[in-house]
Amino acid sequence: MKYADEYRDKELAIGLARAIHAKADPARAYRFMEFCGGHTHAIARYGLEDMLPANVRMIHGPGCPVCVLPAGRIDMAIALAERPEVTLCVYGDLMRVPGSRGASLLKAKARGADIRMVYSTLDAIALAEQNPSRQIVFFAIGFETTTPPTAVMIRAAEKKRLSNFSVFCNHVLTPPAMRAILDSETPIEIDGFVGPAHVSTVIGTEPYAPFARDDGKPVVIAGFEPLDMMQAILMLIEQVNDGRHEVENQYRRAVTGSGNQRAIREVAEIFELRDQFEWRGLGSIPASALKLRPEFAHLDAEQRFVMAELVVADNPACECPAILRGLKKPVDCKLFGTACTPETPIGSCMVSSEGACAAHWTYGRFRDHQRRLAS
Amino acid sequence: MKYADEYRDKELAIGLARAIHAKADPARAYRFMEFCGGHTHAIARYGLEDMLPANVRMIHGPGCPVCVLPAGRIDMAIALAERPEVTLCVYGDLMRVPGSRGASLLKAKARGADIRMVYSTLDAIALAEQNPSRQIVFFAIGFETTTPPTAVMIRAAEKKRLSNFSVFCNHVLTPPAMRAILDSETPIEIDGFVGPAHVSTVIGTEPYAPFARDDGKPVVIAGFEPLDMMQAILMLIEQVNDGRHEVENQYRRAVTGSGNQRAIREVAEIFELRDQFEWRGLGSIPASALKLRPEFAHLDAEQRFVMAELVVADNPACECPAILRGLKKPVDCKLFGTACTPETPIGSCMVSSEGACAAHWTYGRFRDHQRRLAS
Amino acid sequence: MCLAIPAEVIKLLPDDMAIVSIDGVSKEVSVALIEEIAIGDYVILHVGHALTKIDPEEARETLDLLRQMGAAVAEVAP
Amino acid sequence: MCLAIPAEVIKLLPDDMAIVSIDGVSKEVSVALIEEIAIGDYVILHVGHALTKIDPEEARETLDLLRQMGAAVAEVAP
Amino acid sequence: MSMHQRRLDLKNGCVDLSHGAGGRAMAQLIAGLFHEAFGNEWLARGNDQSAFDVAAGRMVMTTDGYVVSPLFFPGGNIGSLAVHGTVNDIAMAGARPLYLSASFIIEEGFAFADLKRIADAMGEAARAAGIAIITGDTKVVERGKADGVFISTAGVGVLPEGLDLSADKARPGDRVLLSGSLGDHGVAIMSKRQNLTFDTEIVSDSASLHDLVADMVAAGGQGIRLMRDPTRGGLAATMNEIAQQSNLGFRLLEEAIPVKPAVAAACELLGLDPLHVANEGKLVAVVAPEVADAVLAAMTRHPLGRDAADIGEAVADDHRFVQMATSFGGGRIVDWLSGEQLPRIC
Amino acid sequence: MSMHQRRLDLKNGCVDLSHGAGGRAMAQLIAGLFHEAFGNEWLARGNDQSAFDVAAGRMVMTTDGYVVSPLFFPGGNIGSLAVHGTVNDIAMAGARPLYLSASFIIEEGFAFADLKRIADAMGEAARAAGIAIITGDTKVVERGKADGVFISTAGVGVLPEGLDLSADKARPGDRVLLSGSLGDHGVAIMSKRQNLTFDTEIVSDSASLHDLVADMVAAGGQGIRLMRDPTRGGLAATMNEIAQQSNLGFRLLEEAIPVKPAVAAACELLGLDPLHVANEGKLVAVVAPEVADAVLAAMTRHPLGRDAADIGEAVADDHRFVQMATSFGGGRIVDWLSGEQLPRIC
Ligand code: SF4
Ligand code: SF4
Ligand SMILES: [Mg+2]
Ligand SMILES: [Mg+2]
Ligand SMILES: [Mg+2]
Ligand SMILES: [Mg+2]
Ligand SMILES: [Mg+2]
Ligand SMILES: [Mg+2]
Ligand SMILES: [Mg+2]
Ligand SMILES: [Mg+2]
Ligand SMILES: [Mg+2]
Ligand SMILES: [Mg+2]
Repeated sequence: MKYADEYRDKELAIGLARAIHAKADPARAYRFMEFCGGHTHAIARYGLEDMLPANVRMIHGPGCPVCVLPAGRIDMAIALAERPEVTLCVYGDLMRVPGSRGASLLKAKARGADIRMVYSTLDAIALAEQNPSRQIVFFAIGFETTTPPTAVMIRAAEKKRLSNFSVFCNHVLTPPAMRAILDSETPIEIDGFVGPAHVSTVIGTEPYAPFARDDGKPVVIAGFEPLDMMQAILMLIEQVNDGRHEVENQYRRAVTGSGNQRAIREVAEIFELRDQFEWRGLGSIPASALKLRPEFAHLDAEQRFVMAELVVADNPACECPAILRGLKKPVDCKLFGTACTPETPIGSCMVSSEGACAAHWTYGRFRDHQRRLAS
Repeated sequence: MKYADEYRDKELAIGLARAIHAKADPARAYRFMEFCGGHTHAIARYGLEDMLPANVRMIHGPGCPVCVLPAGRIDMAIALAERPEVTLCVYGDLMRVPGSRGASLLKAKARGADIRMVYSTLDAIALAEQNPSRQIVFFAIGFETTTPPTAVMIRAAEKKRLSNFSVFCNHVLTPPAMRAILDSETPIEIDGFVGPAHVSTVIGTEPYAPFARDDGKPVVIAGFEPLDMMQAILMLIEQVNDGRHEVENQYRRAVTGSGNQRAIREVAEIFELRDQFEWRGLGSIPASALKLRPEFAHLDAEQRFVMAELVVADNPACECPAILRGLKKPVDCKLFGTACTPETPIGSCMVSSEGACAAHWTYGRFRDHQRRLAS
Repeated sequence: MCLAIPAEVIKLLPDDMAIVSIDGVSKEVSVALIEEIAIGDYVILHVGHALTKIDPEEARETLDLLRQMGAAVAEVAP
Repeated sequence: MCLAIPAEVIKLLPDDMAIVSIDGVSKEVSVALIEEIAIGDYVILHVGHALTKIDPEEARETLDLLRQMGAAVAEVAP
Repeated sequence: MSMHQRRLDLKNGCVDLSHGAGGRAMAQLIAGLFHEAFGNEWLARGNDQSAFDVAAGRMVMTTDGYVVSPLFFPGGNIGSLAVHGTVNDIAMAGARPLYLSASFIIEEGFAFADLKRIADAMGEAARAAGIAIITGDTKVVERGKADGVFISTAGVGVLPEGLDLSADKARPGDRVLLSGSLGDHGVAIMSKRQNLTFDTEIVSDSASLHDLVADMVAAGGQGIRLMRDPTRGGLAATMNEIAQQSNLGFRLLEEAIPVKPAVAAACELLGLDPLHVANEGKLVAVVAPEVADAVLAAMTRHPLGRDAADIGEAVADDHRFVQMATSFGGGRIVDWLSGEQLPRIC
Repeated sequence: MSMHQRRLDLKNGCVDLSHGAGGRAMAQLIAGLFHEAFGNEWLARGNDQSAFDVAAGRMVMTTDGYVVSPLFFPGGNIGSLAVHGTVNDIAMAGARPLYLSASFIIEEGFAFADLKRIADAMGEAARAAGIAIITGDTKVVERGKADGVFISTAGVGVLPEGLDLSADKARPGDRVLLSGSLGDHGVAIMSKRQNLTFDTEIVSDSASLHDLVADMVAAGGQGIRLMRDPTRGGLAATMNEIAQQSNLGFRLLEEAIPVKPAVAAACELLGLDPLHVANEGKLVAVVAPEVADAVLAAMTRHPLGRDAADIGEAVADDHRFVQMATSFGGGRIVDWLSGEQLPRIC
């Protein structure tokens, strides 16, 4: 796969690993948060942890839009899907996300709700055209990456004058989440950020400037291939070593400073900021999510179906808030691997395979065991 | 089963058989038409033919409302059931009745039409109540026996103000069919009629008076148990022997002269005569069927769905017209048992197990074989 | 045609409904078409509706007649 | 997050659609979000939509840089 | 398996698509519900097949799919039926059943509690028959793509030496033995069908017949030509099948055929013929006239053959008619059921 | 059977409820379509079970239900799959498959033409494997209560003397051999799923593996600990199952595991791991290190094992982790698939 395989090269990885070992100052610890689940996945999938020095620790951030979707929004979607006239279209990742009391879309589907997995927003449009007597609702989730496809779909629905189509909007924004982590009450222990890859293809690198400038945190935008990650880590180490805190762009082949202007324009024309939005594991964050503009109210499922806002408290035993701030690790949670597993996730970090806890469970667990054996 | 088992007694049958043999004049032939499929069924089911003298021959009449329903009405029902919003409720017997070109409700159901078998008209009402978003149509068929239950259902639909319910009315009348047989162009060879049992519980014996009085044909109303049949045959033989032609009532335990007045009144208030109606095997017969009165037009499926009248010619090779007039027997038809079997019925006489051809196929075939062996 | 069987009324229900029994099988049916109905009556049951009551006197007489007709011949026949 | 892969545009279709190819797999996708698209372009594909074009120059430079970074240490390291 | 999972919520839980996806949820369902219910050493090994020792000789194999609706009915459920039915098809060869396999196709949303009742009934029926369900499979399909649960069982058994029962072996003069009253299963099922509901004391006759068969084989040996269980299509279908395959006819005696009054009444109510109604614990045997009395005596001594009767004989007939002398005194043909078994109005 | 019926309209006809009711229509469907396609002496006898001779020894039995959607896919259809899959579960014991049974559950409205294609594919696959489908069953359910057709096959086979493969027999130090590239079946199926449609040259690997297995057994004998076909849940599920049952861990080498580029690409597109994707013509064997080379050589000589590879080893591990050294140079766990295999966006 061109533009992917080259960045998975083992020989180059060995070189980069050597460079990281050489550059990392053994006298200090480097704690970098990779914001994105895509980065988390790359770390786990390719076993990057094995190639980093012990004093370079990666902290898995909240960067999976599925994981951060709170139980209340899942409950709302289930209630919507249970309406007899509604067919709810969802991305497959959402099916197992827990609502309150063990509920999930997968279970709601099993119990009779009409829920369809779609691959693309365009599939939802096709479904609405094919089923004029049903109300097709698209469960829109995702960061800045996934919002433009929703915008394209809304334009198509308008053009086709679909009266049986609407959107349950849950799009969220990455910079406010980074801000929330940095502004956390308990001081966080993060020396720099691996910045989003595909979010940045849309919004560019500029929105991260404040974190470097105002918070003094180095940020390196990085692709999702393992060499991208390693190069970004090396760049972060160099910034730390140099005492710099800048926004750098490792993922230059796909990310520019100002992003995809067409996509940004489309999104701005269709969506506007919500005052507040609840994030699983992070709590309520101001101006961190989007809703449809009043001009598109007729396509807004929350209005069409007068959906009541549901808020469900996170499980207090879940350590996600601390894990997402770099203060704890999955194994520090007493529910990890017992009550909380990928089959029965409790907190945001276990929900998708890219959550910190799920990634550790799925790919990394054996290292705890190895460490225990070693000690 | 009280009021049934007593009339199935073998000892009494032997006595009656003796009496019939004794009374039947060996010098002449007695050709009686049992109008009803119920009688045909009793003859076949209990093997009555074996107990009658060779010169007493029973001719199976058109008295099965399923058999006489023409292919065009089945086609109309199929077209109705194929409408996406319609659920068609039918009595089980209708499922295999052939429409044109091999079509049937069973096959239409297999191909996706929503067709439900019901046991009673009340089931159709329940279905309409349970499925407010679907159009429930009851495929009403039957002679005078089955019309009052349809009337009860229509009253219930009115009372419950069911807006998603209607009736595809195919109720037909027995006296006009008897009239059509008697007025047939080719002279018929029938010496008397075993008159309807359950039709007569509703309409009484009076409507048969003209056939005795004007046509000189003895009529004996008889129950459907085998002893009822044998007694009626004996009574017919006696009338013939005596040169009488009267309406006699063998089925006095359930039939009176004037019938069930309440049922007659209900039917009269809801239904009115059609000018003409097509009978499979008999052709178009004037004033032989019912439709809803204008006051009930809103419950008439033919009006609600603007159903086009479909007329399909009977297969010209089918000998039903002659068989129903007593002129031929099933084995005289060259399609019998080859192209035409109960699995693939072509004419009305093969459609239900009570048709002349089906009854002979199902229960009596072996006698042809025996006769062939004997000769 | 018109499959119908004798059934005994064993319970009256509201809305012109009743429970009938046939040799250990019972079923809820409509008696809306019958003028006056009482427990113990036998009715002719067709597609879930009672069509008419059975007259026990007439039933007995028919049976008697049947017996006589058969017996008469038995006596005269050789 | 945001599963997305590089794909080559092999055919342009009406209504802002295109066929892309990934190592012997081809799929119809939307290119409505891309300003100017041509056959042979590589795009980043996400939920059936092309999000951005890949800049082949930058891609090559990044790889060169990666090589240099590894090689540099290899030379200096013992 | 220790797999860090929450226990199956057997009370309120239900099957979802993950239980068919080959992951941990499926492994848990199989271990926690099916192995639990069927409990035997073969399943415990957790392989995709099971092995067993055989002696030299002749074996039989059969399969049936079970799609009964409703799933639970008076006298049993789809699980007990799926064991009895397949055991019986083995037994009808005169064979002793040994092992069953079970393939489940489950609709998402199906309650664990119902699935457990079904699996428990299977386990119980298997133990009662002295056999084991040694291998199985579980699939889950989307809602609306099944009807609760379908079960296909297959079975193997061993034949006593020298026994070769087959439907082509009837000879004119053979007697037809029926093990008991007709129509109980079909009537019990229909009494619970939507839109048909009636009340009756009749329960399904569903039962494993191999033990009765063993007694019959002991009594009749190679004088038994064939046995068959009159399931779908009833006695009528069975006799016609045999007539076709043996190229002869039958003469049955209606008077000799046991039918319970309530079954007869339900059939009159629905316009059905008891000879067309399904049975799940009855068998028909065609036997040489010399052994008929001995086999019948063995049948009536067995609890499942208490009401057994000699119901007629095989006759030479190129037309392969199944005829019946009616209890009224006449004769008729007993034909296959035409089309589906539908309640009739006329 | 001469039953005075119109011929089945194999071109335009379809199954209706009468074809499952035990009457003449059913008999005709079975004779005209299934017997025709499977054509063998056992079915011709028309019994509800079939008999065969066995020698003293050890046999295996297995069953699987097939609910694949779409029914027809690149490289096969549900019929060929229903033979291959069950043959393979027999073969995974090291056994030689002998006989299959087939239970069909058909949705009314299913086209005869499609049913015939499926039955023909089954017959062909069975003949190619040198086995016979000797007994079967057909049920028809109402529209909306199935998904076209479901097939459950069961099979029996004979074990070579002394062979006892079982998933609890892996020992630390054993080698893991994989017979070919992963994910072809699952990707071929997914490429035709509604809402997922993509184009690829990939066809299902569906195939009967017993012949390959015989060669392996000849080469490795009792040095073969166990074999398993990585179907639902893919290689990941299979290795974890074995780890659980043998109470040990595995270390696999990602570099050694063959995955076709188009399969890898499709997996990237859908966010799936090729190790979780189903295969229907591949096997994993865990073998003693002494015989590993000989068995692998036998595999690569067989057309169905051309791309066979030694992909890792069993290791002592109380945690039963399946670990993998990634081709990038790091290490990871290979876990079961969680929940259902869903395309992902992230
Ligand atoms: S293991 Fe589960 S409960 Fe614990 S921190 Fe992770 S997600 Fe939260
Ligand atoms: S056999 Fe068929 S075609 Fe011939 S007369 Fe009878 S119904 Fe008509
Ligand atoms: Mg069988
Ligand atoms: Mg069977
Ligand atoms: Mg059965
Ligand atoms: Mg299996
Ligand atoms: Mg059987
Ligand atoms: Mg199996
Ligand atoms: Mg298998
Ligand atoms: Mg399989
Ligand atoms: Mg069967
Ligand atoms: Mg297997």
